[in-house]
Amino acid sequence: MLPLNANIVKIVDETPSTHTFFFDHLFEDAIIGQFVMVWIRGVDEIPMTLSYKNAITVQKVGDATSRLFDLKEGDSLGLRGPFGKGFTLPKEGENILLIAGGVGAAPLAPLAENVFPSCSEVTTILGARNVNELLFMDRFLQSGQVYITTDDGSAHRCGFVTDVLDEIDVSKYDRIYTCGPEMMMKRVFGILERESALERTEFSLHRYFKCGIGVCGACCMDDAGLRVCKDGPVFNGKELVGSEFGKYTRGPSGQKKLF
Amino acid sequence: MLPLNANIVKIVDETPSTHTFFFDHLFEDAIIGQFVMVWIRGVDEIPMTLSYKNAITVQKVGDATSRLFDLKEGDSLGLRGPFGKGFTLPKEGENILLIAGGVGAAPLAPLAENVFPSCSEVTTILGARNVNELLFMDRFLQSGQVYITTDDGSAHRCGFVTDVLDEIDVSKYDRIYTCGPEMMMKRVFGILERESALERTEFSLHRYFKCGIGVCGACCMDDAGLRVCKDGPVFNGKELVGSEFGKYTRGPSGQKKLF
Amino acid sequence: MMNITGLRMKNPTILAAGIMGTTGAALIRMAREGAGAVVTKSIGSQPKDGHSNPSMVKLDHGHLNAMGLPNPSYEDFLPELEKAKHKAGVPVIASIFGGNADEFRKVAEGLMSAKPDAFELNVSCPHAMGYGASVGTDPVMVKAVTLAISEITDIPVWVKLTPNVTDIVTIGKAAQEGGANAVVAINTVRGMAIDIHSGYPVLGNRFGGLSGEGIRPIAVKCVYDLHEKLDIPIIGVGGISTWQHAIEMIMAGASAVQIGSAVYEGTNVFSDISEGINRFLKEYGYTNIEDITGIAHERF
Amino acid sequence: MMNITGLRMKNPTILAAGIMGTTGAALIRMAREGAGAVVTKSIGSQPKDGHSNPSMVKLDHGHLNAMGLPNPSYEDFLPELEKAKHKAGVPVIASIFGGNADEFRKVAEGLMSAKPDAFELNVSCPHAMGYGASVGTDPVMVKAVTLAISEITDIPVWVKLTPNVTDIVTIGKAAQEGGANAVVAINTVRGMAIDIHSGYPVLGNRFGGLSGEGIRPIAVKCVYDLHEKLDIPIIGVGGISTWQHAIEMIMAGASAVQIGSAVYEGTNVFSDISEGINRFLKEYGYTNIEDITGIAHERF
Ligand SMILES: Cc1cc2nc3c(=O)[nH]c(=O)nc-3n(C[C@H](O)[C@H](O)[C@H](O)COP(=O)(O)OP(=O)(O)OC[C@H]3O[C@@H](n4cnc5c(N)ncnc54)[C@H](O)[C@@H]3O)c2cc1C
Ligand SMILES: Cc1cc2nc3c(=O)[nH]c(=O)nc-3n(C[C@H](O)[C@H](O)[C@H](O)COP(=O)(O)OP(=O)(O)OC[C@H]3O[C@@H](n4cnc5c(N)ncnc54)[C@H](O)[C@@H]3O)c2cc1C
Ligand SMILES: Cc1cc2nc3c(=O)[nH]c(=O)nc-3n(C[C@H](O)[C@H](O)[C@H](O)COP(=O)(O)O)c2cc1C
Ligand SMILES: Cc1cc2nc3c(=O)[nH]c(=O)nc-3n(C[C@H](O)[C@H](O)[C@H](O)COP(=O)(O)O)c2cc1C
Ligand code: FES
Ligand code: FES
Repeated sequence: MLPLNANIVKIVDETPSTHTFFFDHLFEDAIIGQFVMVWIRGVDEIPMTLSYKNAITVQKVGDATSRLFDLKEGDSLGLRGPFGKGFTLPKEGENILLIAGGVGAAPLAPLAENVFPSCSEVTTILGARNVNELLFMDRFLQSGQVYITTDDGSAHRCGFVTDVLDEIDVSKYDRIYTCGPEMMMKRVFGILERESALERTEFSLHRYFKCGIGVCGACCMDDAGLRVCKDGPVFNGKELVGSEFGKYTRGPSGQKKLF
Repeated sequence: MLPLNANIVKIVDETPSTHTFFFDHLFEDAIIGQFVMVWIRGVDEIPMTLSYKNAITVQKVGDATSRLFDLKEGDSLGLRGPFGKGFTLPKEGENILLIAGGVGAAPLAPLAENVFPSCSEVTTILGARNVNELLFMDRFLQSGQVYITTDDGSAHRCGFVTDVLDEIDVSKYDRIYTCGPEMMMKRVFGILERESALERTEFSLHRYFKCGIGVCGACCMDDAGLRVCKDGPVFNGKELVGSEFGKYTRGPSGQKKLF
Repeated sequence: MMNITGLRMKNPTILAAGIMGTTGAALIRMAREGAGAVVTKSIGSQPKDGHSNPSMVKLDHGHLNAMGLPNPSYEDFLPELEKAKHKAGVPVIASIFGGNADEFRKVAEGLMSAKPDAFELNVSCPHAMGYGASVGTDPVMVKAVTLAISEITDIPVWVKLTPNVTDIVTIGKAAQEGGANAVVAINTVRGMAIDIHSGYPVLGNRFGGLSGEGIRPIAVKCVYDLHEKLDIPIIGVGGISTWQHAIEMIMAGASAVQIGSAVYEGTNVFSDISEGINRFLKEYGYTNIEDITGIAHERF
Repeated sequence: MMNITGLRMKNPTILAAGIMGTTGAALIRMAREGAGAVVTKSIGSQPKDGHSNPSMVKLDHGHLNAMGLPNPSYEDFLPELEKAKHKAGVPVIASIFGGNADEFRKVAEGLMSAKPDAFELNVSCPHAMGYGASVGTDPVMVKAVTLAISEITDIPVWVKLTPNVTDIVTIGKAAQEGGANAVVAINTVRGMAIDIHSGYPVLGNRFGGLSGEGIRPIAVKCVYDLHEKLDIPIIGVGGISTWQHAIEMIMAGASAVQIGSAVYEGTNVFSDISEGINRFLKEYGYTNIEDITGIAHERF
């Protein structure tokens, strides 16, 4: 399918570095955790999680995201998707734990909202660089308890999400979901592996995407050759054991970059 | 769609010049009067009416039909279709008249069988060169009264179907259907026009087909540009008024041939 | 009203050559169905029956055909052309073919008395030995043939190009140098299908030309490249069956479009497409088709 | 077991170049999914990021891509190739590209230590300036490049051809004369799609190559023509997604088939197709694939 044309109907400044772009197209059947390829015409096409059925929440990091930030309400984008494998939704009455770092809150906030009515408990560990960068705190708060950490201590606890994770009783959670910078998730992975909780955990990953539809192989991870764009971006913790996750990634040419 | 492969499961010698080829494929949804393109591989592809949902009845006239006659049970054919517009079926309780000449009985015999249970009366005028060439007489007889004419008088009445048509009371028939050599149908047309019965009559026509699917224009009739393969082969009598019908036809090159 | 090489057209949809173009009556019918102009079946100097059947089959994503340029010769076609000219009410373009400049000239002269609105030179049919693409893959021949016709007539000369070449622009330029008033791109793409039950190639001619849906991206690219380098208008053809397709082709650089295989879906395709184009122009605030012709070239 | 230019394959389905071929792990995975052999992503002498995104989009009847030969250079790819060779358990063919014979030679030499089972020379990518089809449309270049590689290696050399030429047979012959052990046909067909909302060409590179369903009739015709005139085996590729498609390609003249875009539908495509081929052979009373390779040429 060619990119569909979506008009930006509203832009919300979530934090100094992240904006949410609402468009006039609803991805009705999208599964939480799936992504769309966002075409900023004349610039690039980049993957973005749906943070709402009709929005993406973007952190400004480079060329394409900066050009996205230049767009105004009324401007348009090309969108292809939704693509990939989303989160496995919990069963009724389960306790769930969300671990979000930075813009990694984007796929987890809709998850929190979605599971809140049916789950017993929804706990979130939300981390950010500083107090201003805490993303979707309100959406998590409405769904349950939220532990907050900031790298610089500007709000609540100074430190990392893993500091909280280390202290809470992981065994009480039926399912755990995490998304954030790979170094953060690597540490989360370490803790959950130790706690034998990997099987109950889903990680939303990030690799360089070209096709986005599982053909070109650009996003394949060692050692199983899993495609992040198609077999992921959400993976069960067990799938990541012995993989390149947390060790290295590949750039557009396929060259390895160590973390 | 590419030609489907059909195996010939039975060959019935209907008359010295016509054989029926039954194949292992049932055109379930075919409307009576529709045709298939019959591909005799390595030779030609020619249009043939379905004389049963799983058979064609072929008169040997030239190259392709002769090669068809060489085929044995177990041999295979390519078939595309069903194509074109078939007959409009009568309403319950109507009186119908069928006028068949030669191999023109092929589309009318299944029609007779089909309408027999629901129609008040099914009358057939069946004409052929000679007694041996009378096609599907049994199928017509089982459905109602049959008037028979032979060109040479070898059976029943010597003469043409139009001789019978001239004598019977056409006004009692709610619908009339005819298929046969164009010169025969032209005379039928003349009588029915005189009797103001054209509107109640459907003619199954024959023109040279190339594509068979309404694109190439090879089978177009003057003056309306009607495509026999797509808008026909069955036409209402009114559609033929002022047309080339009965006057001329065109060969494969598009050159006109007068009747 | 638009103006394509001097032809005044009420809309940019043109019936493509070889589609419903064997008789005057069929051409008139397509004009009534909404075509802005109609092109005849390609006509040659001798009657030709064409290749044996199957001559056209539907594939999943288009059609494959090898008609083999069946035509009754220009002599027999003349009354059909006269009739079409008389009653179509839209420009009637005579598509002609020949094996060399002389044969092209003979056919053109033979049809001149019927006053076609333009000639379209078929140097692009991919399955007619000695004709069509046999001429149209050689820029020298294309220029010579185009010149031969432009010299003897004042009506516009369109040259229909084959995509089955390493570089269509070279061929387009040759046509332009020969005096073409427009190029038409593209004719069908060489293709073949095999019946796996028997091993037989499906077409009577064994191979043929691909048309319809599947070839649109190829046609769009050809039109885009031609628009980049030519000064004369380009008429886009290949796989257009909706107004969106037509807009895409126009944005690539087409001044008008031709529609062939999509007639399979229904003869209303011309009116559907031209109405859709009008709605699009209105909705996006454009005044006419020229506003969007080739705009893809300006988007960076 | 079949034998293609000396490579022993358990089935005739080969992963096409540029599909799941960026890493050793991905190649190993495709071998486990049932591919009879795997071809790597095309590798060059320098790291290349490729064209900007969108680099591949799905169309109604296939895919359009312009990856732009992204690759980490032969130096960085060497460990991936070694890994694939070590664990794939099927022949691993290294696809390589360069702008001239020297560059090709450099890349081949650089990968030699990993002992690929064959080299596939990419002289056919339609959207890589100075590479791919820029080389592969010129028979002199094709022969020179092929010669340069055949001279320095004992492993089979396959040459992958572009359909975007006036006559693919000339190019195929040039490869054969240069010492190619097989030709692979076809790479993608030049194509383009435009976003009508904005007028922008959809691909980052503006145009690209068409693959998948829609190009199969084009590929079948190319393979048929090559089979008619060449003495070396032909590997058929283009639009194969079912076993019926594979049989069609083999009947046109292919000794084996490659599968690219159909991986989109699922990685089980290799096992599905090879099982389907076996069922077909059995049902129709053939013993092996050679029995049907090119039989369309014998049907008249
Ligand atoms: C499945 C998935 C979901 C994502 N969801 C979000 C989201 O919801 N919000 C958000 O802000 N970011 C998200 N990202 C990350 C986002 O795609 C990158 O931040 C963005 O591509 C940066 O583009 P740029 O041109 O601004 O940066 P650049 O300067 O081009 O690059 C900066 C970094 O961005 C990443 N990047 C660039 N291009 C791509 C690409 N084509 N594919 C993957 N990564 C790329 C690379 O890591 C690169 O090093 C997601 C990534 C993936 C894979
Ligand atoms: C809609 C339709 C239904 C038909 N149904 C039957 C039927 O049920 N039984 C039957 O015996 N015949 C039927 N015919 C006629 C049949 O198609 C021809 O008899 C057959 O094509 C002759 O082929 P040939 O090669 O043997 O003869 P040729 O020697 O090639 O030609 C003899 C005559 O057959 C006709 N013919 C040849 N090729 C074609 C073609 N491609 N399209 C149309 N006519 C052609 C021409 O009138 C020609 O003059 C039907 C024709 C049409 C149009
Ligand atoms: C059945 C058929 C017959 C054709 N005959 C001709 C012809 O006589 N002359 C010509 O220039 N092109 C001919 N063409 C090519 C079409 O005019 C057109 O270029 C091609 O089909 C691509 O357009 P489409 O995809 O809209 O069909 C023919 C195409 C078809 C399908
Ligand atoms: C995403 C993508 C990347 C490709 N990359 C290469 C490549 O690096 N080298 C090459 O020779 N062919 C490449 N090709 C062409 C394929 O190998 C194949 O020839 C073509 O896609 C036709 O086959 P298909 O229809 O099965 O996809 C690529 C094709 C696609 C779709
Ligand atoms: S980005 Fe192409 S396979 Fe994932
Ligand atoms: S045979 Fe082609 S339109 Fe009827």
